[in-house]
Amino acid sequence: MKPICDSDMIINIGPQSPALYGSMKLAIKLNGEIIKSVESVIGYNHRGIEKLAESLTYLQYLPVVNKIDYLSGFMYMEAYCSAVEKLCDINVPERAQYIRVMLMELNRISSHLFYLGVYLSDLGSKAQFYFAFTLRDEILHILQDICGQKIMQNYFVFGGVKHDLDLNALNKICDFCSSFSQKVKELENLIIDNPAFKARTKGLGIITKNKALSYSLTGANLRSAGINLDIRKIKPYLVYDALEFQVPIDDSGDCFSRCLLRIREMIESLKIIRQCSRFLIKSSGEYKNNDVNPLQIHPQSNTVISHVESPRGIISCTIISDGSDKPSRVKWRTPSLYSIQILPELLKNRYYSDITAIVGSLDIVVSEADR
Amino acid sequence: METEYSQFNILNKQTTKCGIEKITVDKCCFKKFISHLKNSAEFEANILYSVMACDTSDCIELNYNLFSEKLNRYLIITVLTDRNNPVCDTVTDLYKSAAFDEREIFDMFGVFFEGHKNLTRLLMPNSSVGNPLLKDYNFQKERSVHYETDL
Amino acid sequence: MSILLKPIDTIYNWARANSLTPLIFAASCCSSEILSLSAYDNNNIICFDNDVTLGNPRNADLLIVAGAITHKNAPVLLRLYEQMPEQKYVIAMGSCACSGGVFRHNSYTVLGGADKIIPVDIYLTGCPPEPRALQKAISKLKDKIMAETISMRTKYLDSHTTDFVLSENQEILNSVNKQREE
Amino acid sequence: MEFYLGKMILSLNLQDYFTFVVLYTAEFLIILFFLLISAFSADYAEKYIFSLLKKKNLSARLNVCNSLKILANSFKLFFKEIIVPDKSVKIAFFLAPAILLISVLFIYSLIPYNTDFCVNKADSGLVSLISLILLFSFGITLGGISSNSNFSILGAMRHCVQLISFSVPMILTFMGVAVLSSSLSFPQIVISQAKYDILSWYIFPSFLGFVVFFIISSAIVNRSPYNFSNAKSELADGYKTEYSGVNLAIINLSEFSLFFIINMISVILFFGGFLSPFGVYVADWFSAGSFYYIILTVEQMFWLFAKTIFLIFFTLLIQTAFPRLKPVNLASFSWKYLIPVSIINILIVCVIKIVFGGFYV
Repeated sequence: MKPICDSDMIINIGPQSPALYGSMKLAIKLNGEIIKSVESVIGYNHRGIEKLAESLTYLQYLPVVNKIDYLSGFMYMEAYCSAVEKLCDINVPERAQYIRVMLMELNRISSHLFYLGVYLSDLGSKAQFYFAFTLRDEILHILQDICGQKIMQNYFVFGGVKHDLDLNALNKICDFCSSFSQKVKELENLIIDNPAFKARTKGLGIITKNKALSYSLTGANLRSAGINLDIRKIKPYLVYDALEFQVPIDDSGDCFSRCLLRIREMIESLKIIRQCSRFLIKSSGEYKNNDVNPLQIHPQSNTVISHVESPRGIISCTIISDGSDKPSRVKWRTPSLYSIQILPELLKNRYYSDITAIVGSLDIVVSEADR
Repeated sequence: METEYSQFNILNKQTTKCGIEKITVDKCCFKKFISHLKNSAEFEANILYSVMACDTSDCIELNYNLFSEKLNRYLIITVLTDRNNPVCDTVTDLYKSAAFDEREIFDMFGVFFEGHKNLTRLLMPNSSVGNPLLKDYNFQKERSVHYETDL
Repeated sequence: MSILLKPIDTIYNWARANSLTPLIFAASCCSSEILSLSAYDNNNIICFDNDVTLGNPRNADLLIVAGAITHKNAPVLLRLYEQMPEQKYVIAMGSCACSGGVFRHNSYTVLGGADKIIPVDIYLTGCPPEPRALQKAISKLKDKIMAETISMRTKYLDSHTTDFVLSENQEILNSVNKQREE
Repeated sequence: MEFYLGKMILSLNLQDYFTFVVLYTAEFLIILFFLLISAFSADYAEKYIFSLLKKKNLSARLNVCNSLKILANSFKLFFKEIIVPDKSVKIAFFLAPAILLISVLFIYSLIPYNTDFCVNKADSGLVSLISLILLFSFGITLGGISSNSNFSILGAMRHCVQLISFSVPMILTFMGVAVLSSSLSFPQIVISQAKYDILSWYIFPSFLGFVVFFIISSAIVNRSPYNFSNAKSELADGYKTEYSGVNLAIINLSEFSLFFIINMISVILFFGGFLSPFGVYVADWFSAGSFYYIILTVEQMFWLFAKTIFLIFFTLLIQTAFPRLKPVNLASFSWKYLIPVSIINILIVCVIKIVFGGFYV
């Protein structure tokens, strides 16, 4: 039997741990309940997606893209499609742009709901988990009606979307918006006004401005530290400059504010969806650039970068082409990779029971970091 | 801008298709150049977005994607390293986010970063052989299974 | 003899089929579908234990492999399988766990299906399969359990050891054994 | 139990010995039956609450068959392979589940189910209850430390923190009840609440005591929001991580039944135990006789179980909606708030006992 006290205890959380939904290892050195040092090991789910691009054509690579992150498939599709569109000078019709924006925002809401549910269930409370997942399922069923798949939607193509949205689907989305605005308030009451949740998360895992910038955090993790950086505002892609929405921002930088910001973001996304659906019901037009033949894409040798604001931060896709029908190199910038890096600093000298509160609040998807 | 940066031995300067400046710097003074960009008022590059490596036929190209949050400016610094003996200076002391990026490039391309504190493989198992993202990586030869003792 | 064993078999199989406790080997997409199954399955299919977690290998008798098996991941999967007490069952969920899926093509990390490491009872394809499909797969597994008899228990256990599977892939077996000796 | 041992030694002639064996076996079986019933019903109640929270239209609501799930699970675990960790302390590893089960069985023997049926009518009921609860905690700690896993050791350590936090306020609340009833034996505590029916329940004079006991009761049984020692998302299964097979079945069974019994004890201490809240029984309509006694027994058991299940419902509702707290939170909360409140409770109870002495028998 080991002696209990005196020496440091090394405890490995993961690679398959009940606390982390994904395979990541945290090797933790404990002294009693206090964490002395943390080392994070990733790569258990490395599937070689970047290398895969070199042996597939531009179109063949498209369905692989959304498997990088299972919670925000649309964002990755958009990043890849817009990079290829820049490469080949394809322009996207306005209606297709609105459809893309609307679906991406729906995806953002579903991803945040997943985050809230899993975070609260990690902390040990289940009512919120069931509530959030029931709501998420409604969104996924709408997406399934539109695209034919629940999670891995291959709906975006170069120069538009695969097929047009019909009025039936739009009505469903409108119905969802009206019911969701009420339910998100309920969810906010369940989470934000919960005294035990406040006790667990307030003042915990504080990320300062400089630390956030130096670790290259993006998305809500950065915005909770008081820096207003949103690609949708500073470098608008698609039709985001024509839409009205705010970027919620907070300056406390703790776990509580990270959770709060994501709930606020859902409300802003709802605004965008409403505007888009209003436009789509009124107008009609091409949903796809018909000049494009996706089977024959032969761009000249060039380098393009596209940025997309995903639920977890900024995704960027860099494509280097060499004149053939296959990309020479595709590089993905995935925000979760940078969130994992900050963990050792946040967890040091904290209690062991703070691990779930801190790791959960950063919204890490390990398969996204591993690629 | 050119007059000011003349001391840094800039090899090439171009604008890419989507309107991003790309500056190629000599290997010896690129770190000085990046720290200059980080501290100068003209370009406060306070975020290192990502570090990307690319295997061209004669050299390994490292792209440092810098971003200035205040000025909303985006810049790519390119460094070329020798393909047979790829060595480069680390930037982890300037940007902490570079630590994982550099480990990944060490893993995938075999570029050795001088001054990096923990330069081990990031994504592949420690016992694996070869650098998979190099163009001449042989699938059949180096695909044999190696298991780590430490899970 | 078989007439005498029949009532025992019925009770034994009923107890095992109706209390399948899962251990989830979560790597990627499919784990989110398992979570959403646990969110609206009213404990009818498997014991999710009300805590929404991946489970504990000592307690589990059903291993759901969800996600691609990579070289870094494979020893973890093998160890989890060996930590589970006998009698255990395995469901390979999703294309990645069945065969390697889209990643198998010319890949330097993805090993292929889960059946290269551990014996698999039920293959469930789809990318990712829906929660209802998982429900169907588990009910198929229940049928399989109900058809077993207690007299064939030892024979069954032999066919569910990893050596049985790995004999095809002697290379992996050797390296794993070497690792165990160290 | 010393009560019985003494009786045994006194009457060692053969004929009596035989009857005693039959009697004790019967009593043991009855207790075991109650233990199983309570474990199943606690599990069923928990599952029912969760099914309320889940999506309604997908599959049918919880049916009776699902309550048999825990039966199937226990039955299955008896046949499963028992894995013993290599470096564990073998004797302690196997002793721990036995200690848990024995301590729970002994607690069950203390409970008065109706006016007559109480296996162990010891005068020192409350004191033995305290020692048995501490024995249960000892079993958990022993099991955690002996199984040689870091998760288990952490779980056991956390349970020790929990033990330090809950035991003092628990004893202080018991003292309030002892003052009110002028007795330590459970049957006496229940009967002393009978005088003015619902008005003379101890919930009114020692309301603060009830609140304190309600809070710490979930800490005693390792349940949310104080489930640090088996926090799934942090420590896998905590102290029982390495247990499998029949050992695990015994641990689960004793945990569930302790959860039930703790609520039953708070019913006995504060809600008049098996007494009807209105002071009238259906059995009163019948003339005295064996039939009267049967009806009365059933009715009193009904009230005991009904009150307990009502209380369990509230406990579970709180458990679903609140995240888990930290071990540090419980310790500081206990020493800063619960102990002062329970001391104030004793003072209030003493004043009430002096002023309204005749109100309680």
